[in-house]
Amino acid sequence: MSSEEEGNITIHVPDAPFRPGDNPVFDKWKWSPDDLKKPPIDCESEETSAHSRGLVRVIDDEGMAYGDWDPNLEYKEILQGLKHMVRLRIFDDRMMKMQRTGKLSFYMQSLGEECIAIAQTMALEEQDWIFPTYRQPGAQFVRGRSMVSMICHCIGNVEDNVKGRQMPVHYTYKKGRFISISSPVGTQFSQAVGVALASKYKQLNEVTITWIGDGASAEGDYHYGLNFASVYKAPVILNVVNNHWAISTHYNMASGSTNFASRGLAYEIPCFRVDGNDFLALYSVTKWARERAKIGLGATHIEILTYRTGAHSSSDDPSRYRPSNEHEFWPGGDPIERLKIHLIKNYDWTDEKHLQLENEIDAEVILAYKEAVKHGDLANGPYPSSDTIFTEVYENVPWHLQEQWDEMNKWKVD
Amino acid sequence: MSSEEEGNITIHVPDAPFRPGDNPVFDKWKWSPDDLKKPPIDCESEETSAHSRGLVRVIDDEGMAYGDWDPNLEYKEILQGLKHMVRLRIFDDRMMKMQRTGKLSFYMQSLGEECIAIAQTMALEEQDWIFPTYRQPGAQFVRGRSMVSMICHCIGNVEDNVKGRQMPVHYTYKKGRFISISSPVGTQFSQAVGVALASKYKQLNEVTITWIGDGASAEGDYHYGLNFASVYKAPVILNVVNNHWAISTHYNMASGSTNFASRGLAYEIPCFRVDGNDFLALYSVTKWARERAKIGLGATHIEILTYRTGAHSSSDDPSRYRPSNEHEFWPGGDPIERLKIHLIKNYDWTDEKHLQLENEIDAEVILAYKEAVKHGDLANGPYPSSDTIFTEVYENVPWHLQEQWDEMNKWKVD
Amino acid sequence: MVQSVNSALSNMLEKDEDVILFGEDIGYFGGVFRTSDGLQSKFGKHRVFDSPLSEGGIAATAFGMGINGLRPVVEIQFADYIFPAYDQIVNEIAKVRHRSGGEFWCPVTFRTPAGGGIRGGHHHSQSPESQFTHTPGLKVVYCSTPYNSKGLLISAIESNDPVIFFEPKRCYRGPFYGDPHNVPTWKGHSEAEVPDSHYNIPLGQARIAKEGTDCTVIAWGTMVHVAEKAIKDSGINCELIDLQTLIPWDKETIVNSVKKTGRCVIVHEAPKTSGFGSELSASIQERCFYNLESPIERVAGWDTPFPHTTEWDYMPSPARIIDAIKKTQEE
Amino acid sequence: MVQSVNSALSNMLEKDEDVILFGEDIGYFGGVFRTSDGLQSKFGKHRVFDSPLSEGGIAATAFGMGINGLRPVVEIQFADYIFPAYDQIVNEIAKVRHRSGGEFWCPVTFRTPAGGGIRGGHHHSQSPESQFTHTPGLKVVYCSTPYNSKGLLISAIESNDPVIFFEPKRCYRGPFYGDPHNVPTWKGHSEAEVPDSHYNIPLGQARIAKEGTDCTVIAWGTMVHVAEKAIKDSGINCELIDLQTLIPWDKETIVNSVKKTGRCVIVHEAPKTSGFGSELSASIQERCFYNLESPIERVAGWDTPFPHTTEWDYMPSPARIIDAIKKTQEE
Ligand SMILES: Cc1ncc(C[n+]2csc(CCOP(=O)(O)OP(=O)(O)O)c2C)c(N)n1
Ligand SMILES: Cc1ncc(C[n+]2csc(CCOP(=O)(O)OP(=O)(O)O)c2C)c(N)n1
Ligand SMILES: [Mg+2]
Ligand SMILES: [Mg+2]
Repeated sequence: MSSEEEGNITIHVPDAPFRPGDNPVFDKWKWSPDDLKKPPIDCESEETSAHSRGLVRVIDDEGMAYGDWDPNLEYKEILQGLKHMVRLRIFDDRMMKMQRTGKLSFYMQSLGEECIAIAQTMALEEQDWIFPTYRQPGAQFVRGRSMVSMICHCIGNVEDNVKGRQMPVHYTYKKGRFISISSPVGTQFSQAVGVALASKYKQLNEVTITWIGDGASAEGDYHYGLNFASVYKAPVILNVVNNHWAISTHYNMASGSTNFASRGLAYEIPCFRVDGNDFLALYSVTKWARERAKIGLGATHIEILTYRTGAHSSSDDPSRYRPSNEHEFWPGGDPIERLKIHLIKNYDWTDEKHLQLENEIDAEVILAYKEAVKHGDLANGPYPSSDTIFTEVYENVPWHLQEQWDEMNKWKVD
Repeated sequence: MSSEEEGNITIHVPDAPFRPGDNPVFDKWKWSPDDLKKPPIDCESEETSAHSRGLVRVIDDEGMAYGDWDPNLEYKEILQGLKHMVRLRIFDDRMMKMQRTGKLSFYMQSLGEECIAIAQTMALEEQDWIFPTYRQPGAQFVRGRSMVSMICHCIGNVEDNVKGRQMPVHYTYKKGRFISISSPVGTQFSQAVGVALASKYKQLNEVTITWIGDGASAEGDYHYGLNFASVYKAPVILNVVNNHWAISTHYNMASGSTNFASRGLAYEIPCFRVDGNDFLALYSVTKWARERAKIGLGATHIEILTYRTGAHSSSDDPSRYRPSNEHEFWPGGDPIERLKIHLIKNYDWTDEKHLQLENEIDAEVILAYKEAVKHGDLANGPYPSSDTIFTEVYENVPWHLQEQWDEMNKWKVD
Repeated sequence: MVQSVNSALSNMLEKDEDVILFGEDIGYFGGVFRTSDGLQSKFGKHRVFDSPLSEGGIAATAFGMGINGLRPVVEIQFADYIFPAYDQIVNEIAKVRHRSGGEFWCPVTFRTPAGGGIRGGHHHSQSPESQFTHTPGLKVVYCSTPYNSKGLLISAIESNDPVIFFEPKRCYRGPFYGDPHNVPTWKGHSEAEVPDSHYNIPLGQARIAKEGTDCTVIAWGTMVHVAEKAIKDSGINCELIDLQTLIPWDKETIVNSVKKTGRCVIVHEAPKTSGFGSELSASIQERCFYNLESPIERVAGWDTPFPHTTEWDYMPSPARIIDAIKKTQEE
Repeated sequence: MVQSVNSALSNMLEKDEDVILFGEDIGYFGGVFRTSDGLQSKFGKHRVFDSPLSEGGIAATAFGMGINGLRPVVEIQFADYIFPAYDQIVNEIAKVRHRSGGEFWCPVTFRTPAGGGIRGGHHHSQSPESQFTHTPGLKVVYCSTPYNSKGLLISAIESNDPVIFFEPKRCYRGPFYGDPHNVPTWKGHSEAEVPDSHYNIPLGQARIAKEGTDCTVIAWGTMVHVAEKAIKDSGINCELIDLQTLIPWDKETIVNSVKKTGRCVIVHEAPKTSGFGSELSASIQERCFYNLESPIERVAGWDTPFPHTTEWDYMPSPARIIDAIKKTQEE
């Protein structure tokens, strides 16, 4: 008796469509950039019903951009997006290598998802708040954070602005309004609504954007976020990144439905499903959502459809639970490749220029890396002083912490 | 500057449509029993989209029953339903009176909502599990629990089967598969899915039914319940009782939407909104849901539209936050009155018979009450022995509890 | 005490534009215990408002507001219902200053009615303070009288650290001396005079409710009054300390007192095992070992859920406290 | 220890049809720590399966299954992530037997990897055991070796009470003696021999890891090994007690030991304030006051969040434990 049959007669347990040894087959996308029109900015949520069930696209399978959602960006701007994406990919690659040599304890890539935070952050204003998960570090590039500073955090050296307190990729960058990342998944989704409401309370033209994974959308925070945003009409953009996987768990275990976008409709929040590897579509939908939030109409819910190309993290080996080549069959392709082709077909971008860009950025990353390790790394130190264990627990150090701090100093390891 | 205006320029805070001093106005219902057909038992959730946005009715405003959802019950059965409902109302009334004389610490009525648990439990099989909130005590009448036993619980005497541990109306009645009520709202909604899955695991023909309030549907448990039920296809009936109020909070603060039913659609669960004061409609939709669960197709989500006619509890004074006569304007009317008219118009029920029924039940309740107080009441005792503080914390009493138990015996108050 | 809490809230709404109040039923209605009565109409719906019935959502929203410059004061309707917000409090709110290298912090105050004595049974009686004392980053306060409820609440709201603020619901309308048949109001009580204007009682400071020489009795919340009664009836010259702040607790006052008396009884309503009494006891014996004449006694709720009809056999009574005080005198 | 946990689960799935396993990534993949590796293919998808990423939902589902006759064993991927389930655990699962007058009970086991030493920072390092010891109705277990992890886990699953079962993740692949540069496997360790077949270690029983006369050292989880190393290096003849079960803890073994040695050191990783060490210390001084020659010492994590790069300055080290042992000998 196969476990499939067992599943039927007792508890129904969905499984991933493909496991190691299977041949992945995906339906070719039936959606085109012509499908969906932009709804009026003050539409009822119901008017986005088709948008939540279809897929908002601008760049088609051939790399051509058209349709109502085309943001008509200037070449310069699109190129800037491409550069950030390439930068993130090369950065990630370098960090993964450093992780293997022990310079970092742990790392998480954005591989295949580079487009998301970069396109969306570019569509926002600089006063807007970014409340990310660990897979949106790219927003920091848009907000001008130095790579050296990011690496110093990841390698936990004396210059880590998180002071050695959190694991790598748990960035914080207040200057860029990029809010500190926390490990418990989902919590930021509901918190972001509070951030947005504070802006609203102060009557500022600020919007907050946040993301949650397909997996984490099963947490209570997902419901809190949508519900509080809906009740108080918070100026917030609530994204679910459906990258097919939560570690080893396929999204069909995250929900009984294959569609995440439409969940917002019942909260009377407009909903869109967007091609997550399409820079222009993401940019455009985010702009729409920001505009709506700005004029006081509240939240927008966006499912970003993509595929987690890499391992979940440096601790993970996806070949144990999915076909190693699954991502090659995913019809959404690769976000960088797709934008590159779009630029080549429509502007004076070329393969050569692209290669040159990669080389430049590779050099930039290596330079940053060399600069960062000057301040130490996890394998060799120097680390942030262990005094940082006791600071910033409270605004001021209470007596019992002071006692323990003094005690610690007697036993300091470093 | 009125607070209304302030609300607009900063945070949007919805308020109840009517507050004390206002004249309540409700739109007359536009829904009729002819509106909605029964979908096929194995329908896709989408096929219930209209059902979730409309209102399933059988008994119209004139008391006539018709339409696809008419369960065609025998007179005897409908009459039985009416009797239970009248019984519950008179029981509640008596308990409220006893509460005012101190015989109970606290009470919660089902006033205006008597139909719900009674119709739905009657539509189930006796092996099905009931996982109620405090406003579904009526299910116990259907399952044959003695009124004396229920009163003994409420007045916390030596015969309380909960042994003086919980507040009144926190019934438990395992023989009737009526699962112990807990005060934290919402928790039962997600737990019920586990109950149902255990039945499924054991391959038994058992379905679980549960309810959550409009207010409590904002808890994480609501999302957990729908999502786990959807993923594992649990044989469970998930009801949201929208009675307009959560203590002083109108349902427009529970959600940004005025519709609770349609939330299930995005979980691929069929959804219905049902006239909560219509015995036949509730019966019929519940039967449909049970049948679907039985054949392995999983959960159904039902919004039960009704109005909380009474105070939230004996501690509450609703005249502080809503017009005292608001319930009189509610187009759903009163469930007992509506069923009575239906019976009078269609069978040989009469006002006189109804009055006689009330008198009989009143006598029955008084008899039960007299019997129950023989075993003591909260004002006068005797109470369950305070030994019951220490039993059933664990299966066996561990040493530290035994020590404390011995210690308590030195200081016993009673 | 309902009025004094209300007055603290009112003062702070007046004083600081960033103060904002929300929670279940606290807006139009003014809260099920009436502590925010009249505040919505006075300060506007955008500053005092209802929330969805979702403690987790309330905490998360407060987190976001807090890190974006507001000073939210939220009510959890009963302390028993704070647990759906536990993750947001202990994993998020408590740690955000530290985890962000000091870039973000969250000055939220959670007000919540706690404790037994109102026939609340399992879930309207718990006193879960100790479950917050183990989490670095939180301050924990437990008031006991009209006077200290106001002064402490104002300090809690003004604190730039998150504070869990417990209000002993049994004492909202009067002190409780352990006898359910005796229901006094606050009238005439020495701690019932509450100025209308803003004043602080600093966090971290205990209150010596009564000086004494023979035994130090430490209590908080409702138990302060029960202990007071016990001391009176015991005939023993005890020093009664109202702890007021649990984190950080007032080491100086307590250690000095125990060094002076050589004996100590700790009283709380929450279950004994891992109640905050265990931390105090452990810490006091570390600091006062050579001054102790007898074991530190704990009088606490039993290690069982909180019962309904038999609650008077559950809550620490004057008789039990007297017995413990006497035990400390045996040596 | 990964294998011994796996073996316990396998034995129980074999023995009892009502045992069912679920949790995040535990099915096809066998868990991020591989503790359920191979069990889905051996016992079927209906008995060992993945769940949505929702600890609250997992706990609630387990509640329902438990009261309807199953014996669910669920995994919380990291103990830090148990808090979204806290309400379901402390308000619901712990109390259902009591609240229902004994009509319903919930024999669920929560397995969860806990503790630091793997560079986990704030949220992959916490050891939240004490936050469950204050809740009547729960049993709390903390294993430390391959041998006791299996025997205790089997007893936990067989218990008709809910059990929170902590596994020290730092010890999954070997013991930890406080030196991060020394990474031994379990090979050759006296507690590494694990029978394939079913065996029990009763809950409520501590293990005397080493007999001694001069000081009682109590520890659990990873700290058992760190304490062992400290004792070895201290040159003092200590008795080392591996607590194993925190609720209910083994009064007899501990009280007898402290009465014998007259001195006591308690070691745990979790923050000191209101850690379970405070309960033990308070309780031991109540029971052994007249036998104690010196104050009971606690060596614990600091009252701060758990740091990442500086974690070796956070976790109790052999040096700190030796110092505490020596302090107890001063008198
Ligand atoms: C509350 C909580 N539970 C469990 C984990 C462990 N964990 C970290 S990432 C992850 C999977 C998240 O998947 P998804 O939400 O889809 O995000 P993705 O990794 O795909 O970006 C899990 C289970 C966690 N960090 N927090
Ligand atoms: C978790 C939790 N939070 C708060 C409360 C206090 N409380 C009891 S009933 C109630 C309102 C519930 O409203 P609703 O869910 O609409 O149910 P209804 O009373 O209308 O049947 C509240 C806030 C509670 N019991 N549990
Ligand atoms: Mg994912
Ligand atoms: Mg309601």
